[in-house]
Amino acid sequence: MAASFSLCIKAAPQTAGALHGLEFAKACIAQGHTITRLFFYGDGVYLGLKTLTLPQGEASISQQWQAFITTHSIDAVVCIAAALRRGVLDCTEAARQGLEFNLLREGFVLSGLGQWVAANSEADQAITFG
Amino acid sequence: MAASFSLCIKAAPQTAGALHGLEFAKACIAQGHTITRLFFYGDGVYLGLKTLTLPQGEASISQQWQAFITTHSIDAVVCIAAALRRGVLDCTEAARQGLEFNLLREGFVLSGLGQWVAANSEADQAITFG
Amino acid sequence: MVNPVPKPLFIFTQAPHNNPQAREGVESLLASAAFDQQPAVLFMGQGVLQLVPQGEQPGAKNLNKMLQALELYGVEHIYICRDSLATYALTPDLLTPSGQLIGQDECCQVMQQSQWAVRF
Amino acid sequence: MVNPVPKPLFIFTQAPHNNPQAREGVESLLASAAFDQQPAVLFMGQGVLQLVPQGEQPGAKNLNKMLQALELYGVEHIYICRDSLATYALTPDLLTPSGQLIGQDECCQVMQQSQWAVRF
Amino acid sequence: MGGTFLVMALHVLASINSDTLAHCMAGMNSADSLLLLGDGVYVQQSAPQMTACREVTANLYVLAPDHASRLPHLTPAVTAIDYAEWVNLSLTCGPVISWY
Amino acid sequence: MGGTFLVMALHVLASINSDTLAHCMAGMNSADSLLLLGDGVYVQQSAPQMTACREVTANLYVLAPDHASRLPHLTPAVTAIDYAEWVNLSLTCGPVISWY
Repeated sequence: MAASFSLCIKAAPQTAGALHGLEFAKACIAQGHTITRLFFYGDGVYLGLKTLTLPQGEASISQQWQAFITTHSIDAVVCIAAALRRGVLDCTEAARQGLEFNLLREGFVLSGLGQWVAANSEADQAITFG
Repeated sequence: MAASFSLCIKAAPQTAGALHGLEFAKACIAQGHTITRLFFYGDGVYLGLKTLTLPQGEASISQQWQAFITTHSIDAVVCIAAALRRGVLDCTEAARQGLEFNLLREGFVLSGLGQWVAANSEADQAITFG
Repeated sequence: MVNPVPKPLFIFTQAPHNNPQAREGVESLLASAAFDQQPAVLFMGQGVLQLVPQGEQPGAKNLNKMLQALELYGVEHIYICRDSLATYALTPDLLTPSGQLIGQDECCQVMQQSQWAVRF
Repeated sequence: MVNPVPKPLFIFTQAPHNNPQAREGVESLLASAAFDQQPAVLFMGQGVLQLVPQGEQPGAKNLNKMLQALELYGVEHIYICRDSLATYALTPDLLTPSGQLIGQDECCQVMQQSQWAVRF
Repeated sequence: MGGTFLVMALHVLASINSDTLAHCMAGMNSADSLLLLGDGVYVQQSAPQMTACREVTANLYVLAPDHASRLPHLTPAVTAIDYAEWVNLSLTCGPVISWY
Repeated sequence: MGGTFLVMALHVLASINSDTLAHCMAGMNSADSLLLLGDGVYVQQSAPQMTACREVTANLYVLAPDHASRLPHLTPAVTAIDYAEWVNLSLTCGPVISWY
């Protein structure tokens, strides 16, 4: 029976948790389940930073997340408070500081913690990675 | 007698280590010692990210580091490999990716690990924070 | 002693200062309370140190002050691991906020009976 | 058994995978060696797990492979805490690279006699 | 404390830090399950830690790809599962609690 | 192992994780000094950890501002020093080794 999952990624890009979350999310979709929402919190907000740059030959977990999110049109929210604190600004937040750029990867949006706790209580299962 | 210090900050902006490094560096200067070099490594490279945004009333440790560095004209190097991996790009690195901005705070420069190990062996004392 | 109906549970196991985790835990707990989810919170291990009143540091958020507002936000179930208090030589009278001291078996029940649980 | 003249010391105490720290430790050790500083390295605690050969993960750097290049880079002093090996049920024959097994007193001497020391 | 709401939890352990392991164990009993993953797979290499796990519950799992990348020379000491099985496991339990 | 190069180290402990503390202690003897700072000041609250420290060395310090922000209700159990004194201490020892 199809179930719904709310997933929170608190793990930084170079850590095991970021990969666990991605592979778990892929397995959910592969089995016909739905993902209510992805919520990026703590150091997980760096997964939405589009300037991460890896040496040739190394896979970018951040790009893999983005590809997964856009392919399956998943609601991917980056915690706005955690993101500001860490410098991950979208257009709007950058403009607020007189800066003209967007550091947030396409497919991700900034929003509040309410998005997370609401999704956790709606979904059949809520899991945190990191 | 005046001594020279090589300081490495591996601690992320919101952690105790980032503050310890700053206060220690201030105390060095206040006592007439010199700082051979500051080297920002690991999550310490985020201290050079100019988009960190804190709520009103909270002190920005990143701005405090910048003020200290520029006031005393201290050589402040951010590890280039660690910075790229974390998305902290200067003009040159951003341009390499077709982006037209600079995320590195004024006063900091990107350079290699050799800058750190060389400073450690030159200075009278080498200390790591974080 | 536990919530009769499954509710969210926030488990805090980190010392208060060394990283933003502890603070981000408290902020998400408050968000859950604001959404009227009636979350419970369990302090264990180094997390009990968050309950010790802290001195003021200019420009820094005082985590313990934030915790003192829990009841104001409607967080009614505050559990504290008794063994962890002993580890850090803390007595209940020192703690702000205070809470219900529970043993290991009860910690386990609190977790099992939660609707969903996150650890910071 | 230790370097006769003080040299840099890199102390590795982290498990190989969970964060970038372990890798950034190895990269800085290699930088020190490349500058002909003749650094020593000490594996202790969970750090000894870095010496266990790892399976390949596509797109990920294999930390143990990097360590196998240490001798090539001229890192001659590789110390391994004997007690930590026992903790993780590891035998010296399994480890790549191998190194000199030392006890707690010697760990202490290696640290005291270093020119400067960093821990990852 | 009636059994009505007593559903087992799935604890997910991705660390071998002593404190993290101790916290995780302190919140478990024999009705719960434990999945080792990330650097948590190394718990299998520590006899005292493994004994502690077995004393708490018999429902022990390890994430197969993480075991293969970290301990390729060893057969898993507990039931190896893949991500699909982890998803299924999470749907047969109460809360999933992560310890990184 | 002649005494010529045997200079004491200053260990800087900013954590109360059991493993970090154990590693730090394992590398120390009575010729070394230990400075508690950051969340390491809470080591003073743990009788077994404090005993372990005292058994290793008598040269124990705590960073005064960190003590004041974390344990304002308590008198330091070891010598409290400020940043200026920490700078001086670091110039009278061999390597400074940080444990965060």
